Amino acid sequence: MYNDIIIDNFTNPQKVGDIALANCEFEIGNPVCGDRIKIQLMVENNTISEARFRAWGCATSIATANLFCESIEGKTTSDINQKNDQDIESMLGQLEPSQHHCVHILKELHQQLVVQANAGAQ
Amino acid sequence: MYNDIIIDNFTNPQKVGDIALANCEFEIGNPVCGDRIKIQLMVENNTISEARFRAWGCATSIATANLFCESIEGKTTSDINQKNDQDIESMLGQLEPSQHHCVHILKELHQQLVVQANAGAQ
Amino acid sequence: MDQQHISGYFDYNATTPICSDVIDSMVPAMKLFANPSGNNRHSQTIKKTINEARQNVAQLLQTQVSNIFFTSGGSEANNWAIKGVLFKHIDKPGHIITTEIEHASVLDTVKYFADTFGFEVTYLKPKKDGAIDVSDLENALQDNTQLITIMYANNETGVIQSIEKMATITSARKIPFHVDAVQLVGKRKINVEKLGIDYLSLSAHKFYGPKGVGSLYIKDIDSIEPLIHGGGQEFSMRAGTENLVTIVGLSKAAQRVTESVEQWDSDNWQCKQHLVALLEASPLKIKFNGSTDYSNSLSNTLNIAIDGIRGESLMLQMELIYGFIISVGSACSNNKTINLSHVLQAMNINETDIQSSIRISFGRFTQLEDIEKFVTALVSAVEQLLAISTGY
Amino acid sequence: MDQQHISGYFDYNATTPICSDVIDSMVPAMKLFANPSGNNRHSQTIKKTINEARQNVAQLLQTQVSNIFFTSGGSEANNWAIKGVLFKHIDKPGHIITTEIEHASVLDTVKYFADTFGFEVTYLKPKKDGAIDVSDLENALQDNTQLITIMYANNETGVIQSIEKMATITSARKIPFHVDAVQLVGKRKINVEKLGIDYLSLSAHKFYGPKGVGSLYIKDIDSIEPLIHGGGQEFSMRAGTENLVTIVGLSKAAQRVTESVEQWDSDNWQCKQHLVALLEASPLKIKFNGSTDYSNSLSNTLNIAIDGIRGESLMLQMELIYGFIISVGSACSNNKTINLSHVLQAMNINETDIQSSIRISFGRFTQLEDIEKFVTALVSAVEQLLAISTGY
Ligand SMILES: Cc1ncc(COP(=O)(O)O)c(C=O)c1O
Ligand SMILES: Cc1ncc(COP(=O)(O)O)c(C=O)c1O
Repeated sequence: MYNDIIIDNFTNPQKVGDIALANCEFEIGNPVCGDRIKIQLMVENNTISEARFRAWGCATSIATANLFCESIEGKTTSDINQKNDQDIESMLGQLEPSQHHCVHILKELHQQLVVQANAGAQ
Repeated sequence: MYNDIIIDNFTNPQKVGDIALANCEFEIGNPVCGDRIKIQLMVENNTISEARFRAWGCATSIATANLFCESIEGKTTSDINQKNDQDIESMLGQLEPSQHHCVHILKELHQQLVVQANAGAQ
Repeated sequence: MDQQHISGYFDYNATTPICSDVIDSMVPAMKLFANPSGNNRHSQTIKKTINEARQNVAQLLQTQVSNIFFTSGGSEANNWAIKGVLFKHIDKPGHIITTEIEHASVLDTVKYFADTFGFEVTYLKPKKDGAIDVSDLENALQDNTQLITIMYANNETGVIQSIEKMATITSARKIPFHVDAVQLVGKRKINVEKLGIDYLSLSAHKFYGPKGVGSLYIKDIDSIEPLIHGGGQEFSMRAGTENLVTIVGLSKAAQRVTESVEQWDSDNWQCKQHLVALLEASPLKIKFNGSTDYSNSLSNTLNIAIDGIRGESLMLQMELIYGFIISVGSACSNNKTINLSHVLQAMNINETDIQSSIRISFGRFTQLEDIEKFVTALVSAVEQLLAISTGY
Repeated sequence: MDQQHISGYFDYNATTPICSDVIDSMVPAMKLFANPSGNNRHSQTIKKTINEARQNVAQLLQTQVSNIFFTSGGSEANNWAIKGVLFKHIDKPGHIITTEIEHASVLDTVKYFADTFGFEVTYLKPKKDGAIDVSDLENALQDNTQLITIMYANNETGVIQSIEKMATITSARKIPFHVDAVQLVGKRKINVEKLGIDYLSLSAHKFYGPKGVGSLYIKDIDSIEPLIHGGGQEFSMRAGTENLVTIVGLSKAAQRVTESVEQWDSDNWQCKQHLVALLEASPLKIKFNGSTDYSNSLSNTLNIAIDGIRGESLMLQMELIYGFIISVGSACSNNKTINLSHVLQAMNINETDIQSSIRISFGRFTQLEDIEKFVTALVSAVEQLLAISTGY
């Protein structure tokens, strides 16, 4: 079923919204499942000062998006870059097989963040 | 299962025994089922003054033998001869299919009685 | 789930709250421990109890006790009917007719006969409203059609099929007709003999009885083989020491249905009309999946697509924040694929609508005011989800 | 049957008195009404309950939860094992080995495959002591043997087969081996993995649990097809909404067996030794049907022929006059034929002895003094019957 991490992030998502002056923005989607997530960030001195999301999808993907934003606020892109696959997987807690696609979503959010942040830095 | 007529006649058979001076006696057996019943009678003036049985067999056949003896004591052979199949069948009450062979036993007892009594009378 | 949560339960088609009369009947039955097949007087008591249960189920369907056989539920009853008829033809596999919207216990069993034994299958497709055209059934008949299996009411949409009309055709052609009535029994009255079908499945937990017990109605026992061979139970048609406790529960539940199904149905219909009216008056953008009128759908079921949200998220939102239990038309499944309802797909509903579909099903413990609270919660939950997805 | 009659109950192999712990566990389960296959938190509770039950049964057999599948009892488990394996060979029917002394749910199912699908069957015959010679099994093996199904302990005689030795042979030849352990579970310890067999059936009502629920142990799920196709229940191997109430009962009963089977067995063995000694010291002329020693027979079962009486009459006498419930080796049946126990016949016991045979089976609620009262009653009852038949 849904673990507490998923439930908390889904029922009370603190990071829903838009950042008018976002200087970093990316979207990911899962063509099969149909989940879609848009992330907007305010990055200052390589540090993510603000992160917001919009999402359409299953409860676990919405929770994943919120968890992602929560976890990166206040972090530098290199902090985030240091996370390995295992670190990322463990963020979501124990998942049912049907929720595993959200691990991929979370990995992809991290990858996109690094790509976009680096692109912005160049 | 066993109806009350069967139960009463089986658990408390009043007519078990031998008649030392019996003037009428016959046996029937069911070769398949293995039930065996021996009847001894004292017949006086065409009236059955005493009837006793011995039996080896299933509970229903023992009950049948007892019921038969109970029912004929004090009766004349012509009383008994007047009973039709329906009268005889109804004596045993409601039976399970596996007890139906005792209807045949009871009929045979009646037939034998009439045959033997007539034979004795000649 | 305890009784205080019943007002938030809108998933009666999945299973129903067990009725307290049924519980009360089951408790003493737990202590009756003789073997029903035994020869002693205690066994006798149990045989009588089982026979009373059979009588109550027979009465529910308006048929004779000799036509009622207990099973471990709707799935076994469906398997039994299909396998019991088709194994008689295993040396000469023929043709089966069913529909695209059956329950898994029918679809998987039919597929087993197609894949393993080479039977040919025609899957009838419903119209947009969820109903199978009777003429489609008529056109599908072949000389070698050995079995027709069609559900009475669909678990997801509540749509009711024209079983009576179909039975006129099948009985004229003497083709065995099995009807999965698991969702109809307890919601509408049934006269199975008048209906003219050959087999009918029912399951107690769909009408306030215990789970894991049901029945198969069999018109002619010579037409079918046992699924579970062995001892003399169930007139030698279904081996196994009887599940006495839940058979007693089924018995009581059946009795209640016979007494009250019309009242329950009329109460449900009031609730459904109120629900539809409230939804239509709400800001939600809604499409109804399948018929919603009285004669073509169950009075307790409504399946709707809500624009802009994902059913699965809405279901969780409704449960966690508002305490309402509903069901969905699609769910994530393993391997990144999505599990779209085969029923809604068969009705040609598009993928986005299926993903935003929910099933609302209620029952005899649902009050009109529960319906009102439900719609209020639904509107808020959808608004919250829409707020999260704004921009998409 | 209420508790005060338990001391007169000597028919534990037919069914056992349900244990009060088991009843207590089932009562709250009756109110858990969510669908175990659902997606809400109430369903979660039920899934957990079912999983705990699976764990308790796994522990009882000393195996893993993934090898345990719930069924509606021993008959379904036997049917499933046999049909599930043999339907995989339906296009090339081969050879089955079983014994003459199996339960009807095995014999009838095997016969079905022989009669309907042309499988060849070898029926192993027991020796006079009721045991199958392991070498007979070995000699019966054919290249096309597709299934062996042999019971662990016989319900009528209590005789235990050398399953472990047999399994050495079958597993070396990789021939699927099913064991009907319905009568052994709850009476002796089992380590199913060490035993090395492929399938094992058990039934809760034989070990103080409810009727209508059991399990099949399956070593490798790819080796067998479902008997009941459909939904995803039981790892997609057995469709049907679970019979929660009785599964919870099975769970508790299994737990008790795991804790106490050795104690129960040693108590039973004491009772049996006492019973044998009293019978031998009595005026009754007795023959023992099958082994009576500890390692070759169940500690709770004794099958005897009593000279000069008919078992069926004795059974009724014992019940009606003395309040003791026993079972018999033969009974009258329809159409004037006699129903002789197929088990005793297979052991070459003559017809008269079979007709005078009774089965005495007791269990964990039987006291030594109940044994004494039982023998006293038996002696009187036999005397009464002998008095009726004197002269024959
Ligand atoms: C040896 C044996 N196998 C199978 C069964 C059938 O089990 P159930 O009564 O649960 O169907 C029984 C009990 O009757 C039995 O004694
Ligand atoms: C239409 C239909 N058929 C069959 C079943 C299966 O019944 P059971 O849950 O008793 O196995 C269900 C319920 O899940 C159903 O809705």
